[in-house]
Amino acid sequence: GASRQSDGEPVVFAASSLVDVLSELSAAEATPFSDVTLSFASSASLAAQIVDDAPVDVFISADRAQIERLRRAGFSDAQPQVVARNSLVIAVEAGNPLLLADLGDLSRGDVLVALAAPGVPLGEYSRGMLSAANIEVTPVTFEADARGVLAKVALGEVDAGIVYATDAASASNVDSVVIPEAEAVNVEYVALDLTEGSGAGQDLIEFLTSDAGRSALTNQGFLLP
Amino acid sequence: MSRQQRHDARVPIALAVLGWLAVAFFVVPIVALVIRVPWSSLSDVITDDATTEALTLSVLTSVITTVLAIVLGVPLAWLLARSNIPGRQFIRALCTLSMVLPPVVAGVALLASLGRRGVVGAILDDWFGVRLPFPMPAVVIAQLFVAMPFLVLTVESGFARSAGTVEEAARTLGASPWYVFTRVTLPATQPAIIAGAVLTWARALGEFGATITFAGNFPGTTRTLPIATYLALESDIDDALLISMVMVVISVVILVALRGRWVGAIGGVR
Amino acid sequence: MSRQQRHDARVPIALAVLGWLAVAFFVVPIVALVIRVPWSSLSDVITDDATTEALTLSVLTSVITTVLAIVLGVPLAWLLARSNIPGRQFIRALCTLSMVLPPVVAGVALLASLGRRGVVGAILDDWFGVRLPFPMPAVVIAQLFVAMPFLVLTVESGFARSAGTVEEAARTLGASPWYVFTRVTLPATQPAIIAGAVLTWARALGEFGATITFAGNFPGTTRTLPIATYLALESDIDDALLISMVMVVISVVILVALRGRWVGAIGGVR
Amino acid sequence: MSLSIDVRRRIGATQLDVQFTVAAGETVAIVGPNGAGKTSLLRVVAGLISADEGRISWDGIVWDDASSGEFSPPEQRPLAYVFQDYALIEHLTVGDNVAFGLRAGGVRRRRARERAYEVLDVVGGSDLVERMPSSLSGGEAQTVAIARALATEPTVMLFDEPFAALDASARAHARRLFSSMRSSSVARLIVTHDAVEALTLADRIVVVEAGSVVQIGTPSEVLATPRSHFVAEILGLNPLSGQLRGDELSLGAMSLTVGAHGVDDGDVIAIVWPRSVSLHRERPEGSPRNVWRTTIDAVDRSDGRVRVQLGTPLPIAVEVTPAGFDALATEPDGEVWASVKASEIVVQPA
Amino acid sequence: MSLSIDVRRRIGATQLDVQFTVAAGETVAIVGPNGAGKTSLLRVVAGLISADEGRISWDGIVWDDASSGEFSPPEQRPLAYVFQDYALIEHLTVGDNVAFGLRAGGVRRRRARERAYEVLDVVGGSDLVERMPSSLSGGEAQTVAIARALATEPTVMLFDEPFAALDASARAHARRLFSSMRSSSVARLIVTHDAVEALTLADRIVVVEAGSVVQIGTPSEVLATPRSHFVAEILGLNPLSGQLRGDELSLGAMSLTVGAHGVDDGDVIAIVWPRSVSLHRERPEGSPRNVWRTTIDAVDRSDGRVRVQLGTPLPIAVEVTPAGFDALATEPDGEVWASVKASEIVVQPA
Ligand SMILES: Nc1ncnc2c1ncn2[C@@H]1O[C@H](COP(=O)(O)OP(=O)(O)OP(=O)(O)O)[C@@H](O)[C@H]1O
Ligand SMILES: Nc1ncnc2c1ncn2[C@@H]1O[C@H](COP(=O)(O)OP(=O)(O)OP(=O)(O)O)[C@@H](O)[C@H]1O
Ligand SMILES: [Mg+2]
Ligand SMILES: [Mg+2]
Repeated sequence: GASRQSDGEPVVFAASSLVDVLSELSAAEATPFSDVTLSFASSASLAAQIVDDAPVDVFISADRAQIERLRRAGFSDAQPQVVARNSLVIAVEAGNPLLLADLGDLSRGDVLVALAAPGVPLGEYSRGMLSAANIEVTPVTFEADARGVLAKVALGEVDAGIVYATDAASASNVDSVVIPEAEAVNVEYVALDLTEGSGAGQDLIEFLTSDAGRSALTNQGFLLP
Repeated sequence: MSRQQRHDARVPIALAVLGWLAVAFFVVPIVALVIRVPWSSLSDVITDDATTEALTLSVLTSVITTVLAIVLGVPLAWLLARSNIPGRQFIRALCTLSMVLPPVVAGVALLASLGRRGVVGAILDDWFGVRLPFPMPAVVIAQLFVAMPFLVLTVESGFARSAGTVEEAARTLGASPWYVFTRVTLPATQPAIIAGAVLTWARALGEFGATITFAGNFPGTTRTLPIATYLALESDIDDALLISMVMVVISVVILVALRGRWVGAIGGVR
Repeated sequence: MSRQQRHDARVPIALAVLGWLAVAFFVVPIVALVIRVPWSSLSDVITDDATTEALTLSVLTSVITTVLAIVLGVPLAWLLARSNIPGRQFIRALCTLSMVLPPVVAGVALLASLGRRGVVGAILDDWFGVRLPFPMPAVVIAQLFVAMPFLVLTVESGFARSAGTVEEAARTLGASPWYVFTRVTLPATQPAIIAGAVLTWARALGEFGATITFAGNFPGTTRTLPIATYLALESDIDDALLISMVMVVISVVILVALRGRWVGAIGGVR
Repeated sequence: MSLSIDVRRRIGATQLDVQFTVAAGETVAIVGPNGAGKTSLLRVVAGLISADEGRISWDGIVWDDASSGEFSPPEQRPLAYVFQDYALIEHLTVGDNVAFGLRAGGVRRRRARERAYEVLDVVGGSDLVERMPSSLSGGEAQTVAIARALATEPTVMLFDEPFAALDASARAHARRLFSSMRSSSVARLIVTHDAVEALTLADRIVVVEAGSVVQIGTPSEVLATPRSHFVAEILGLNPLSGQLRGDELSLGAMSLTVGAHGVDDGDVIAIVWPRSVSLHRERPEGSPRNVWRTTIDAVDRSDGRVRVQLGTPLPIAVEVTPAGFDALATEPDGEVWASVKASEIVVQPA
Repeated sequence: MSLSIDVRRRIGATQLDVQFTVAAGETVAIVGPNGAGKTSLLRVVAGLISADEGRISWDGIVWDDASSGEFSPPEQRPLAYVFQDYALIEHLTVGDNVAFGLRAGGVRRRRARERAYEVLDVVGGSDLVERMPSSLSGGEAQTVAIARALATEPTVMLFDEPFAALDASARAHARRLFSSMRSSSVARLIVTHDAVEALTLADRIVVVEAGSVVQIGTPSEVLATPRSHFVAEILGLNPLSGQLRGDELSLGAMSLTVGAHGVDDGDVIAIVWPRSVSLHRERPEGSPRNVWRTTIDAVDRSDGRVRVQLGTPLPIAVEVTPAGFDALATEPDGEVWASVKASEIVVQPA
């Protein structure tokens, strides 16, 4: 296709779970992100906009499948780069009143559980983890994303839910129960340079993998690739 | 007849131009969408049990919501339009707020009141063991909360044009206020009620944010078609478009059938 | 006067009971929400530039949308209600479809038509160099697409109750169809137009899915308050509730002020 | 049994203030100028508006009592009301309009339909039964409105200009119908602008002007001593405002001598009956003391009578026989002599 | 200049079929029973509905021609229309209603207001100028409707029962106003149920029955030879349907001898003027050949005349002098002798 490059400020499309970290970077001075325009939405929405020729330099997806689709459709020849990783935790009400300790507690009869829906990335990760651990969980609801699960937990509507570690960390009224089974889950944030190697996009991606970028990411609870 | 109609229907040109522009504005995206949809995989989607389940649930809940909205909303509109209750303006604003709230926030408001920890919900839970969120009635409640204001405002504007001395005449003929309301006022307001019901139904059918927040998403009980569409969007936009097309077709059929029947008879060309 | 009002305003009991039930249904969640909101951090949120930016954008775009909806929607409603255009039922259904579509799908439809690769968008781009999506006008288009049908249906129901011989009388006094439309028909339909405008405005103000899909999410140009709420929800639900409260307050103010002025004079108690 | 009305009520700028009773079986005609408050009076009696002060009762049952706050809404008053603007229910057929009161009163659909048809038949509207109100002509609509009011067999009837849109034959028919109800124990109030209607249909006439009752009396009483300009004018009489001093009535441009009377000097209204004035080609000799020269402004020949409008100095209407008029042999605008006997002029205090 | 009307048009079950012209300066009254099609006729002329067949033109300019398809919409016809139901614009004040036509015609607001005030003043409604239509009494609303039609100074005027709701004095005032416009070059069509109005205001009378014109003529022509039951009835005459054989008119229950006439034997309508019938206590001797015994069914004394309704065998209305009536000294329901001269009975083909 035509040049993906935006006309003025560089534009970054990012999965909405990166809101806090990228906003912080763009608010700070003298980083390549300080004069970047950020647009957050679900990875799928952003991909749809890119397919419609949206002016964008870098796309950071929470879902490798979206990146692959774009590459297959010929939107970029650049190599996708993993910039951050995330983990899964059990989100529980602040203070963990039901004293949930491990993944197995989710199948307790007195525990109402929310999971992300099959088909959305978080749902697929959760399902994979539970089936690997051979734990049968019957949730009361399949939420569309981590926000949904977290909101249900935060409002006390369910007792527990499986979410990304970063989301659980940033939410108030919610505590995380770290689960060892999550180690096996590989949640990756993949960045794709859409500027056809002109440099601007690559600079941004490189900054994220630099020390400054890495410390910002780890501050928000992300894991490094 | 034909010559008369030609004359009487003379449309001011400015009106016609703007009106047809509006038609184009609506039709072009719909056509583009229809072109865009990968119809070849239609059969996969509509034979999928999950889709039909969601479709059934959506139609069922949106119809129940519409009926409840009429039952509750018409009296409310009447109170707002015709009675002297104090603070009418304020009550009207409160009752239309849910329309302005982002649907997710509307869902949060419902949880905060009717949820397990909610003001009313906690009482229901403690006293009667009733938990509203998650089962199917919660879907109806969520839809009702965001969609009923559309009916209320439309019907209120209908009541505002009063039936004048006709209602008085009915009273002098011995009709009680209730009889007058059902036999004179309601029929005279029918076009507005139908319009309001269609709006409410449409809004309820497309409702997503409040539903998933308040009622969650469970196949068969709370996964409506919009939720299914949204989830499909996360993985495959083509599937999502196909699912939404099912909804479009059903809506067109219902809208054409319904409006043709009920409104055509009253409104239409004089 | 007071005694008369007491008598004339006698409300059939059934109506009053249902009406007040409806009021409670709306008010309880709102109150619960207000209680739930962490007001202590309100000042942080409303002094945040991002919030005020989003607020300004939301108010601006929703008002522009409402004005455009009136300009285009009233003529369309007139065509549907009063003219003899062939296939009225079908056109009406097409023009109300966008109301039923899940907003995200509506956004996709807009992209498919007015996007850079879209049926019409590509022509606009090639011929005039106009690219619609993403800058602010795209927000208005997205809002218009999903919100205008509310006005169209409401106003159509208003036109359906014709002004009868009054319009004929105006014609015999030498008034052109256009003059009759503006001076007789429109004023007689005013309650319905105002109701429709309020509905459209409310729907536009809360619009999220179609906007983020078609117009994207750019601070200052396309990030409206509902989108800001959505992003805030990502990090902290309390922030999201606070942001939406800003919207609630503004809406209440506008609804109370507006309805009191315009509708009170026409409708209200006879 | 009687309907007792004693009401004060503010209507816009008009203060309605009336007091009279209507006995069961009696017909009272309410006459008065446009905007006098006739329709408002019926609305108070019907309970569509309440009295600011005063009391309305029927057969001892209080309908409206401003001092005690008692008030029966319209549907609890056993009355029927024919509205000046018909007020037919647009979405119901003519038959259903007429049956409406019966249905509201709990009569079964089939029975109500039958009765509606009967009543429509009586008023001559049975072929309209399936029609919608919007397709009716003016007179047809009024006929239906009358039928609707009669269908419920009320005990108090309020008719607001019920025959205004009817043609001569329908009007005669409706009047006959109205008169035939006289024997029943129904109290009837009829507002009308038609003097003949008032005089022939009513047992008593109530004259309302600017919200207040200026005269109540039987038709012959009102005819004999019309107590206001308006009444005289509506009756086709010639009311003259002037000043009386003894026998002498001064009317500005001229004066007349009046016969025996018991009225004090001062402002008076004098009535000159059209028939009591004679016209002459030459100045008449003999008895009439009141003779003046005048012009003929307009001539109206209808129904075998000739009605002549005189010009200055006394612009009154007079009625003469065709033969008498032809004998004058004047052109329109021609000059004639007019005379009236002093004993034929009635004076009463203004 | 004239308004030429030649129209066929289906209205519900009625087929409207009329043809006549109205000259500039002329007033034509349209009379006919309820539902005859009078309002529909005005609507066709106004262009609110179009003719199925035929042609309407004013001063040579075609307004509606079914064969060529030419059609001017109402606003392009220089006419004014007073609607039977007033059709005031509810959301405009009285003043703005009256000014509406001027404003629509491009007159500036201030000038239109002034003119509206003037016209309202002429019809006697200037104190209503700031009022809203919904607060007007029936007569006030009609007054405003008349003012609104007059304000634009149209050249064709269509009035549909314009005085029905007016009181006697307002009606007289409006009639005078109407007559005073006679000299102008305006063509006027007025629908009325009031015989006096038709006879006094109109230059010609068009009688419409069941959609068709049954008679056109000057008031005196129509008076002299009313061509239908309806016309006779509206005029207060006694139309009798019967069969003529030579001098002998058989009326079912009895027969009368008629005077010289040029009518063929067969079905006829005979007119008996109320004044031409005499009543007697005893069987009269002498000339009248038509004498019969009958009863008095109803008596109506008003305006110095006595109108008596006779019973079988010939239920007609007669008019006698009060003196003559008192001389009868009968009770109501009493028996009397009636007589009528053969020469006073007019016959014409049915
Ligand atoms: N809602 C109102 N607001 C202000 N004035 C009103 C209202 N309704 C009636 N009036 C005035 O009160 C007076 C009495 O009105 P009403 O209708 O009783 O007259 P009416 O005697 O029936 O006259 P008409 O013979 O013309 O029908 C009129 O002057 C009228 O203009
Ligand atoms: N829309 C309609 N549909 C069916 N019939 C109609 C319609 N409009 C009028 N008519 C009928 O056509 C006939 C003529 O009506 P029109 O109003 O012209 O009568 P009119 O002579 O003005 O009577 P009136 O003296 O009662 O006002 C009536 O019988 C009426 O019922
Ligand atoms: Mg009145
Ligand atoms: Mg008519």
